[in-house]
Amino acid sequence: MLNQFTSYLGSNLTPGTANNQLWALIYVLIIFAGVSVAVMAMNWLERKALAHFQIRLGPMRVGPHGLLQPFADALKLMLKEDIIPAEADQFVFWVAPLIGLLASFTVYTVIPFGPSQAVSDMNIGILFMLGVSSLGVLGIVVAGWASNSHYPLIGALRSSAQMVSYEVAMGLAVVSAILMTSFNETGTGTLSMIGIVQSQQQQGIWFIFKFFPLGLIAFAIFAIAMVAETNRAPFDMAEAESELTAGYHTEYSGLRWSLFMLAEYAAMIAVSAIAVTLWLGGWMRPFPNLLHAPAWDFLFSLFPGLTFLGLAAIALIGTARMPSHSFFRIQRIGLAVFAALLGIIALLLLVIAVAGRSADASLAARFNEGIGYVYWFVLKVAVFMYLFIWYRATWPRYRFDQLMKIGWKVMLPISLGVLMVTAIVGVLVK
Amino acid sequence: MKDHTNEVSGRGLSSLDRSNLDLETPEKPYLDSNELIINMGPQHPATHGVLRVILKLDGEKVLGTECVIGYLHRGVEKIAENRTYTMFNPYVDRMDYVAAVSNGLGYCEAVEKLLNVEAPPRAKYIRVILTELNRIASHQLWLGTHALDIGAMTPLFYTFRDREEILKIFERYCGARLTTHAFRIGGCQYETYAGFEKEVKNFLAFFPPKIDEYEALLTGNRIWIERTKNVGVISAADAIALGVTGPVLRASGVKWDLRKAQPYAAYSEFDFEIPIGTNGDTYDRYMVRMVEMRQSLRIIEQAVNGIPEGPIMGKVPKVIKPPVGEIYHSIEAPKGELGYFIVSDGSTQPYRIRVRPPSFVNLQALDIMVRGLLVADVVAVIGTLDIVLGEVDR
Amino acid sequence: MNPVLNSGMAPVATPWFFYVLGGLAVASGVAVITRRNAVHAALALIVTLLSVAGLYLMLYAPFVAGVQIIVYAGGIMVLFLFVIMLVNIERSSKERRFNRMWPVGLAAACALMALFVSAIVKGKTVLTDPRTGQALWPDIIAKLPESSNTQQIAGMLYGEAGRMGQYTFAFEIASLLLLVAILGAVIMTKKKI
Amino acid sequence: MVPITTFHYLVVAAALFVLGVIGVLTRRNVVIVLMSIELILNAVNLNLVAFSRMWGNLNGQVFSIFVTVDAAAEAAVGLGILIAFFRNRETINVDEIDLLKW
Repeated sequence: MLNQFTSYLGSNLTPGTANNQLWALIYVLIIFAGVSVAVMAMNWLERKALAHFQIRLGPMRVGPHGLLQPFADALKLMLKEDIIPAEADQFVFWVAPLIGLLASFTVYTVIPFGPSQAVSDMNIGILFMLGVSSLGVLGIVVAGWASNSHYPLIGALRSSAQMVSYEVAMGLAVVSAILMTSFNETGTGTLSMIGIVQSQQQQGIWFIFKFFPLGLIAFAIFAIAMVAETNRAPFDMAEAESELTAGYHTEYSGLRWSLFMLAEYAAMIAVSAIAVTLWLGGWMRPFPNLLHAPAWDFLFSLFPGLTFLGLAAIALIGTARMPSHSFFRIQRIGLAVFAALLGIIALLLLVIAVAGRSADASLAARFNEGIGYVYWFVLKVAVFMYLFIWYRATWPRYRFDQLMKIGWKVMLPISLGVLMVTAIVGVLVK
Repeated sequence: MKDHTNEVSGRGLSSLDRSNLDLETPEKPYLDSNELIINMGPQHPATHGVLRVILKLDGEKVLGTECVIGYLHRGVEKIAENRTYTMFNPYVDRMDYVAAVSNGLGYCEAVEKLLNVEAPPRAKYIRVILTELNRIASHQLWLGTHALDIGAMTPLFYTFRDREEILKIFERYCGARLTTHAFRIGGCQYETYAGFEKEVKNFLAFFPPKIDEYEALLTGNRIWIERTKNVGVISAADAIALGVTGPVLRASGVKWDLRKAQPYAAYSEFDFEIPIGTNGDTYDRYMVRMVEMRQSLRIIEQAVNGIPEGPIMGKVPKVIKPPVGEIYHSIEAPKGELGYFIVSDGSTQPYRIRVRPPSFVNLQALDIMVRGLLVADVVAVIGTLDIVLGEVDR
Repeated sequence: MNPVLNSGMAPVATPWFFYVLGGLAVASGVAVITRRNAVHAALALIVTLLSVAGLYLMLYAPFVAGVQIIVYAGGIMVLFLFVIMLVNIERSSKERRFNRMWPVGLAAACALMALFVSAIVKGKTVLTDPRTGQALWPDIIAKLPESSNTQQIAGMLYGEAGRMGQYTFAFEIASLLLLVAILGAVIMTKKKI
Repeated sequence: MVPITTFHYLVVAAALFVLGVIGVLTRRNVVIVLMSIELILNAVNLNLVAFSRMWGNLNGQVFSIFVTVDAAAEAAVGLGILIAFFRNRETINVDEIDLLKW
C-alpha cells in the first residue's frame, strides 16, 4: 500500500496509465471534491455576477456578501421534502437525476489538468468524453417522461432533439481540431486529451490560432454548441421557465432537483474543459515555447500565488468597507477570516513557487509545476464559466425551431466546411 | 415559420366566426396527430397573473387556444352600484393597477361629463402630466416583463429601477405609489408639491438615455428580432373587427389614438405624434410602445413648461348627484381604449357602471394571433398584448 | 495490485470485472425482453450496451467501445426514447406483452441456444482448426497494442501513407447506406414534405 | 479464478443473441422488437471483437464498426416506419401489422 503510494510520486504518468489504482482513487476523490466545490462556487458567483449585471446585490445575508449562501442552499435542499408525484414512474423518476449526474462526473476521468494531472490518459479520450457527456441527455429525457406531466415531457422532447442536433456540429468541430493534431512529422494524430495538448505544445500554437481563421471558426462553433449542449441561456429551451415553468425538472424538488443542478453545472465545467483542451492549449501557460527561460518560468509560477493574494486583497477591502455597525460584527470577522485564509493560501503558493523554482526533480519543483498546470487550466475554464453567466444576463431565449434551424442549417454546414478546408490546408502546408 | 404567419395574416374577417375559434381542428389528415392539451396557467410564470390559457398543441405547434378568465374577479362593477360616486373612485385604481392614474382620469372625466362640470385648466395639466408619467411606468413594466418572457432577464431590472423615479413622484404627490387615487371628481385633490416641476424636469432629462439603454439591449438584438418579427401578426382589419385598441391596434397600421381622435383633458393643446407600425407583429408593437414613451416625454415637457396657475378643483357640489342619464366616456389608457359607461338614476349611487377595459378586449385577439405558432410564441404574444388580469377580470 | 505490475501494460481484464459486466449485460438483456414498459426496456438496453462497451475495453478495443457509447447509448437509444415518447404507450402497457406464438418462438430460441452451447463447448474442446491443429478458440490471448488502436483502425478504414485502406471502399458504401437511411427515415416520418 | 478467455466472451455473446431472438419472436411491441434486434447486433459485435482479440488483428473491430453503422441505419429506418405506421393505425403491435398495406 505504502509502496504504491510512494512509487507514483516520482512518475510523470497519469495514475491510469501507470496502473496505480490507489492514486487513481485519490485523483478521483480530489476531482470529485474539487468539482463539487467548483459547482458551489459557481453557484455563488453566478448569482452574484448576474445580480451585478442587473443592478442588484444578490445574496448578502448568509455570511459576508452571501459567501455561505451555497451551503445554506444545499442544506435547505437536503432537508426539503422530496416529492414524487403519484402518477410518476417511481423507479425511473428516482434514477433519472443519477444518470445525468453520473454522466457529467464520469467525464472528469479523462480531463487533463496537467500532463500527469488526470485520472487516466485514454487512447480514445475525446471520443469517450463526447460519448459520456452525450449520455447526460438520457437523464433529461427520462426525467421528463417519468414525471408523467405535460411540461416536463415537452421539455424532454425539446432537450433530446436539441442535444442530438448540436452534437453533430460539435462533433465535427472537434474532429477538425483532432485533424490538426495530425499535422506533424509522423502524420498521425491522437484522440487522447493529453496528446492533443502535447501536440499543441509541439506545434507551438494553440489550435484556436492555427490556420487562422479556421481554428477560430471551429472553436466558435464548439463554443456555441456547448452552450446548447448544456441547456444554458440563450439555448435553455429545455427548462425555459417562462414557457415550460421549469421544463424537464418541473416535478422535481429537494435533493433530487439539486442533483440536476449539480449535473448541469458539472457538465458546463466539463464542456468548457473540452474547449480549453482542444483549442486553448489546455494546461499550458501563455507562450510556453517563446518565453522559455527559467526567469519566465519563475515569473509565471508566481501567478497562482498572486491571484490568491489579489482575492485576499479584495476580501480585505470588503472587510474595511463593511458598515461599522454592531450588526455587522460577525460578518466582518467572517470576511476577515476568509481574507486571511486566502492570504495564507497565497503565501503557501508563493513559498512553493520560490522553493520549486529550480527545474530539478525535487518534490517542491514537481509540486510547483503541477500547481502551475492546474492553475492555468482552471483559469481558462473560469473564463468560459463567466461567459456562461454573461450570455444568460444579456440575451433573450431562442425559439425551438430557430434553434434547430441554426443547428442544422448554419452550424452544421459551417463546421463541415471548416473540416474540409482544414484537411485541404493541412495537406497543402505539408 | 413563414407559412404560419401568412396563414394568420391572410385570414379575412370570415375567419372570425365562432366555428373556427373553438378548439376543434378543422381538418384531420391522419387518424392520430398526437394532440396535446395543456393548461398554461393559472399558475404559470408567463401569464402575467392568473390567466389560464388552454392550449391545444400538435407537438409544439398551437392548434387553438381558449382563455379562461375570472380568477381575479372582484365584482368591481357591482361594487359601484352600492357606493357613491366619490366612494367608488379608489376602486377603479384596482383594475389596471399598473396604470391606476389613467383609470382614475377616465372615471373622473366620465362623472364630470355626467355632471356637466369641467376641471380647471391647471388640474387638467396636472392630470396630463401624471397620466403620461403613468403611461411611461406602465410601458416600462410591460417592457420588463415582456423581455423576461422572451428570456432576457436583465431589462426587467433596468425598467424597474427607472420606474422607481416615476413612483417617487407619485408618492410625493399623493402619498401612494401604485394605487394612487390621484384625482377627484372635478379636478385634483392636491396641489403640486414644492419642487414638483423640478423633479418632473429632472425625470425628463433622466429618462431618454434610459430608453436608449433598453433599446441597446433589445432593438438590434438578433435573437430579439427573430423572436418578435412576424410573430403574432394581426392585420388591421382583424384588429378592428375584434375591437383591439391601443398600441396593438396602432402597430397594425391604424392611426387611432383617442388623445388625438377625441381629445380629452388638455391633450388638444399639445404637439405629439402617434407612432404606428406596419406589420402588426410583436416587434412593431414593441417599437410602437418604445416610441410612445418618447412621445409621452414630449407631452410631459410641454405640459410642465406651460402649466397654468389657478384653482385645481372645479365647481362640484358637495354631494354628487348626477342628473338621470347615461354617459360613455373613454380615454386612451396605456393599454388601449378605457371606457366608462355610467347610468345614473339621479341618486348618489350609480345605477350601473360598465367598464370597457382594453386588456379584456385585446385578449380576445390572442387566439387569432397565436394559431400556427409555437408554444414559445404564445408567451411572447401574451406579453406583447400587455394584459393586466386585474383589469380583464375586474 | 502487485507493484511490479505497475510498470508496463498490466491486465485490466480481471475476471471480477468480466463477471460483473457480463452478468449485468445478460441480466439487463433479460429485462429488455420482459419489461412491459418500453421505457424501462430502453433503460435496460442502455445498461446492456454500456456493459458491452466495458467488455470491449477489456478486450483492448477502446475505439469500438467509444463508438458503442457515442453511437449506441448516446445516439440510437435517445432516438428510441424519443420515439417511445411520441407513440402513445399507455394503451400498449395494458395489453398482452407476448404474441400468441410465443411458445413456438421460445422453443426455437431454446434450440438456437442449444446449438450455440454445443458449438462453443465443442469448439473449445473437440473441434480443431485443420491448419493449426489447435482448438477453434484456444486460450491464447494475442497482445493488441491498445495505445495505437485508433490509429490502426484508421489505417484500415482510410488507408495510410498514400495507400487506400483495406476497407476504404466498404467504408464509403457504409456512409452511403447511412445517407439513404437518413433520407428514408425523413421521408417516412414527415407528414408532408 | 479462471482467467478470462475468448470462450467466456462467446458465452456472454451467445446469451445476448438468444435473448434478442426471444425478444424478436415473442414480443408484440415493435419498439421492443427493434431493441431486441439491437441486442442481437451487439452480441455479434461482441463475438467479432473477442475473436479480433484472440487472433490479434483488427479486422474484427473494423467489422464491428460496420455493424454499428448498420444498426444506426436500421434503427433510423425502423423507427421511421414505426412512426408512419403509428400515425395511420394507432398501434405499435407487430401482430396487428398484418395487412401488407394501409
